[in-house]
Amino acid sequence: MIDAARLKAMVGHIADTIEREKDRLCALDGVIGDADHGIAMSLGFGAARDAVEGLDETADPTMVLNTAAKSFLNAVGASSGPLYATALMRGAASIKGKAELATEDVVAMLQAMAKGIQDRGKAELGEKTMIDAWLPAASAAGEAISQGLARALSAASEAAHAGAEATKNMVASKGRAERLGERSLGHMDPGAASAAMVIEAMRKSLTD
Amino acid sequence: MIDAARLKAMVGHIADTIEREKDRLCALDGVIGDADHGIAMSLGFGAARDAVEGLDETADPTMVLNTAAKSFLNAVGASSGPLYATALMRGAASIKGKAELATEDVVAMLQAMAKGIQDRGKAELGEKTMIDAWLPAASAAGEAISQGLARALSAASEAAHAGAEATKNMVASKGRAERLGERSLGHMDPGAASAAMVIEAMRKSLTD
Amino acid sequence: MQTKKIINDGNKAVDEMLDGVLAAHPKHLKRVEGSPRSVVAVDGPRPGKVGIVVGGGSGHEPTFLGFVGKGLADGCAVGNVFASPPPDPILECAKAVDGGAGVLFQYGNYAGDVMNFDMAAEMAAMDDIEVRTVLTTDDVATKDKAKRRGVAGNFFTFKAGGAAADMMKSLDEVERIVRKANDQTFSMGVALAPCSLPQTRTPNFELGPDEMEIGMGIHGEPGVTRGKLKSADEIVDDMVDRIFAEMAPSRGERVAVLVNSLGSTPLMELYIMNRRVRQRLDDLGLETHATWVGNYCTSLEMAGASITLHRMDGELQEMLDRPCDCAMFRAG
Amino acid sequence: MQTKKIINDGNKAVDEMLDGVLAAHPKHLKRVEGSPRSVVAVDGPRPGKVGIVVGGGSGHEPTFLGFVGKGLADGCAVGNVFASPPPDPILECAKAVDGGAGVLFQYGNYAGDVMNFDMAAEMAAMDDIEVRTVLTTDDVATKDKAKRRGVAGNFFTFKAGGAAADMMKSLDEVERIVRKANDQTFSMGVALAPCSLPQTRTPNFELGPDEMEIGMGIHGEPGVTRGKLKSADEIVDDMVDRIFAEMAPSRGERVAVLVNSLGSTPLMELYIMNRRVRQRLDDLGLETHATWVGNYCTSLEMAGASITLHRMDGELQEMLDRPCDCAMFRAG
Ligand SMILES: Nc1ncnc2c1ncn2[C@@H]1O[C@H](COP(=O)(O)OP(=O)(O)O)[C@@H](O)[C@H]1O
Ligand SMILES: Nc1ncnc2c1ncn2[C@@H]1O[C@H](COP(=O)(O)OP(=O)(O)O)[C@@H](O)[C@H]1O
Ligand SMILES: [Mg+2]
Ligand SMILES: [Mg+2]
Ligand SMILES: [Mg+2]
Ligand SMILES: [Mg+2]
Repeated sequence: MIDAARLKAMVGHIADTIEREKDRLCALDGVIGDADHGIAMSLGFGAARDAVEGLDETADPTMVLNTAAKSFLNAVGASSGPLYATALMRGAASIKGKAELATEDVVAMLQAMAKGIQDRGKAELGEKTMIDAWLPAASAAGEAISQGLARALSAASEAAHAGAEATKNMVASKGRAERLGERSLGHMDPGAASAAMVIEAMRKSLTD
Repeated sequence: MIDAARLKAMVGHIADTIEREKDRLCALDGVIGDADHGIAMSLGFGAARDAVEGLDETADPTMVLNTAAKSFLNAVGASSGPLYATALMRGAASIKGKAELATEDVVAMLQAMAKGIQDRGKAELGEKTMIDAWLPAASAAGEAISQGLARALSAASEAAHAGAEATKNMVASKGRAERLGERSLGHMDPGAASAAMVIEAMRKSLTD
Repeated sequence: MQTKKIINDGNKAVDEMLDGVLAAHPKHLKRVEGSPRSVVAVDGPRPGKVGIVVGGGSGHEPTFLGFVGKGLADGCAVGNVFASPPPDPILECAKAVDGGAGVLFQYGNYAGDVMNFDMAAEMAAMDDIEVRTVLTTDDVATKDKAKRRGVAGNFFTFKAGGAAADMMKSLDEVERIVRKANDQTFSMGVALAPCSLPQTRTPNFELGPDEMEIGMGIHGEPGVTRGKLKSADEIVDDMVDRIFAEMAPSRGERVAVLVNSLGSTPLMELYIMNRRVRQRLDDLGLETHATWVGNYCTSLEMAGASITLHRMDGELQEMLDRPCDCAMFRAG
Repeated sequence: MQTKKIINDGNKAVDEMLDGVLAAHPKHLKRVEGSPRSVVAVDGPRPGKVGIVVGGGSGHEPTFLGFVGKGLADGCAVGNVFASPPPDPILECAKAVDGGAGVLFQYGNYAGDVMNFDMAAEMAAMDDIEVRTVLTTDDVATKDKAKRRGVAGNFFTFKAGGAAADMMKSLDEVERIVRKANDQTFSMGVALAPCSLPQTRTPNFELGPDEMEIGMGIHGEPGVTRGKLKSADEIVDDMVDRIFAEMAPSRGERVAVLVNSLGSTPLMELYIMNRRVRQRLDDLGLETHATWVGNYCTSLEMAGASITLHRMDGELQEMLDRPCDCAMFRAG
């Protein structure tokens, strides 16, 4: 049963995962960006975890995600801030009024999150951003929805990882790496790498 | 026969010697000072060489040393500038009116140079400065004067080297290293090291 | 081995820096109450005046904070190191400096800054504050002017906006002038050694012990060419040639010059560069109206420098020459 | 491997820097004709005014050159890197700024500077120019006040001399005030990484990758203690404790603060230091009248910083507050 408490735990689990991988994300960002992506993500999800932990029993799932969104944004700014804040707010809106989430709700939430990132950042597939992990993940979850939550989220996580991997062969045309042109080839996009971690952490926390 | 031409050659020979040892002198100065002694000495004697080479036939020994003094000073400043400029000017004054220098004249010149450095810098023996090479050299030359120029200058050069070596066991109380106190122990004074080179170059050039 | 920094906790570096800034400059700067990352000019914002809000990531000091003061920026939103501030402190600045004549947002063109400032602009609109935005796009390392990064050229675009607003011009006018200033601002950088973030304390890129990179961004983003370190004159020529190619200057035109350290390149080297810059300008028959040399837009302790040329007509020159008095900069 | 610098020929670095300085600051600085290493203020020297001549080795920019201008120094003799200028350019400065009321030489206390400036003073006396000298001796790394090196504290002693002379005080008075300013100026430095001379391009001292040295001089002369790099607050506390021990401040006294980069330590770290400095001053009940933070007395690209405290009575405060307008500094 996925309720507000599970979503709080999910936020915490994402935060722990990112904290562990922070240095790797900074190193990836160092190659084609400004070396701070791990810091931004860990500050953001760290703040989100602290904020949702502070919520009392009455908070519903929407409130959990909205709280996470606001605290992430205020702790971070940067690119990740608006992108993840929008993702989380859209996720929150997609489950409005629900105390418990069914498989369809979780998948809708994931899709709303991906859509939020795209609306905020205006990136298309293939531009070497976190969108290259989030969009395939959202589609894969949708396609696997009839096989249950665990399969849907596994499919999402696998697609996110494959998408992140695929950014190595892309030339950046959004974000800080945009001006590198061909020099961005061969390197994984840090935002896509962290997206795959976030989605896998969601899967693990919501289905294990 | 030591005339103006030989003195010009002597200045050139000192310049060449210092040029070769420049890095070592900077390294010595790096330990207890500001790492520029080799630069100062090479700029100074380089400028002196260029200036005396530009003198015509009519220049007498005094003019050679005075020219060297002025050009050294203007090229360098620092501590070495006033000290060596004074040394060279006093050397010049000590041989005033002479077209050729006898052994006594050369020794008097060397002693006048040492005295000039002491008058300018007010350092005493044992304060870990170039004085610890120059004063023993001047005394040794005086004591060996009856044995001829070559022996007098050899004695000076040996005394200068011994004096430089001895600065390792001195605590600085003049110049930039003065504030180090005990921490200056164990390190040769760069000015004493270069003084030994200068005196040996004088010996070689005036007696070989 | 971690890089050496005089800091306490890396995560607190920005807030502790701000405490030190506010302690040092009480005559120029104050915090917006309840919004510790929003700093406004003590003397500057006033009724009827367009408010100028600047901001961006920390680590570029004196950009952006140092340009807050009378005759220049009215407010500054302070982000984490190399990270745009979030919308909230930007919005609080906009509210604090709004004099009823609208607010201009000025900042460098980076995806993160654009998203955060745009969100703040939307929120300000809901509070009935009219906000316009002009991005600084001066870094000619990118071909397409609209996509260029904002680097040291902020100096000239902020100065133009600050002066125009100080002259009580309308929001339309201030915006027009800043756009013109930005169109006439061209920068190029060179990096010799990396910086490191207070949190990672790891060099944020690698460069061989005898290498330099032309065109590197002020966050260490890769540039246009990497090669052996050349002489000052060769480096300046390479940079100036790239600037001229975009700027296409003509004999008799007036320019202002900024030779800027990325952090650890000292004034001696900058002035040696400026000597060559001036020779190149003189050779082309350009008139150098004013020159600034020093730390204006840094990248933590990165080694390297940038050159910015700002071409002026009479109006832009008037903006540049107008007095201003900021926490870390004064002119006029 | 050579250290990285943006220079041409190391032996020409100082003259090329000067060319760049003169090109950048024509409104403030000019060369004395026939004496390229003598720089004087365009606006400053005038009949009846005591002339202030400063100077020393290059590599500390903006010290000394940057403090030439109206209300501060009238002339500056420029030496080679870390080397006192010779007497000639000092003498030419003295002649150029002499307004008939005498000239004050102000510089840091180093054997080489003393010898060269004293020679210049003797030569000036032969030209019937009365010269007095006040050495800056602010570096508390040395116990005996008279033997102390002159470091960033020049900022305050020069400012006092420049203001007193600008007020048309007599040579006696200017000298008295500068001596008082120097008596009330206390500095302490910390080095994190070495600089290198343009000619050698070799680090001029060695420091372990996790080490710092408290009390190191601005030419890399050894300091008082070496140890593991500590936190900003611990470093500042160590430095401030040493300063307080010499200064013996009392509750209610007024001080000015200078937190200075040795070259490559960026503003972020300096302001973090300043935060702690202010805490310490507040804790003692001292009144902080003014604070400067930035590159004021550097050591090429050395990493590290210094803290200077300047205790003021009413007269010294008047000197500090008096406006001045220099090539690289403005106040008041
Ligand atoms: N317009 C965009 N749309 C989607 N993702 C973006 C966009 N711009 C940047 N990103 C993502 O943000 C990541 C960088 O995030 P981060 O390092 O936190 O921000 P910044 O670039 O401001 O330092 C990139 O790797 C990329 O995946
Ligand atoms: N007062 C003095 N008398 C004699 N020699 C001195 C005196 N002060 C300094 N020196 C000598 O000068 C040397 C340093 O010269 P140099 O490095 O050229 O000058 P600076 O110390 O100005 O950098 C010292 O090693 C010392 O031998
Ligand atoms: Mg980044
Ligand atoms: Mg030396
Ligand atoms: Mg960033
Ligand atoms: Mg020296």
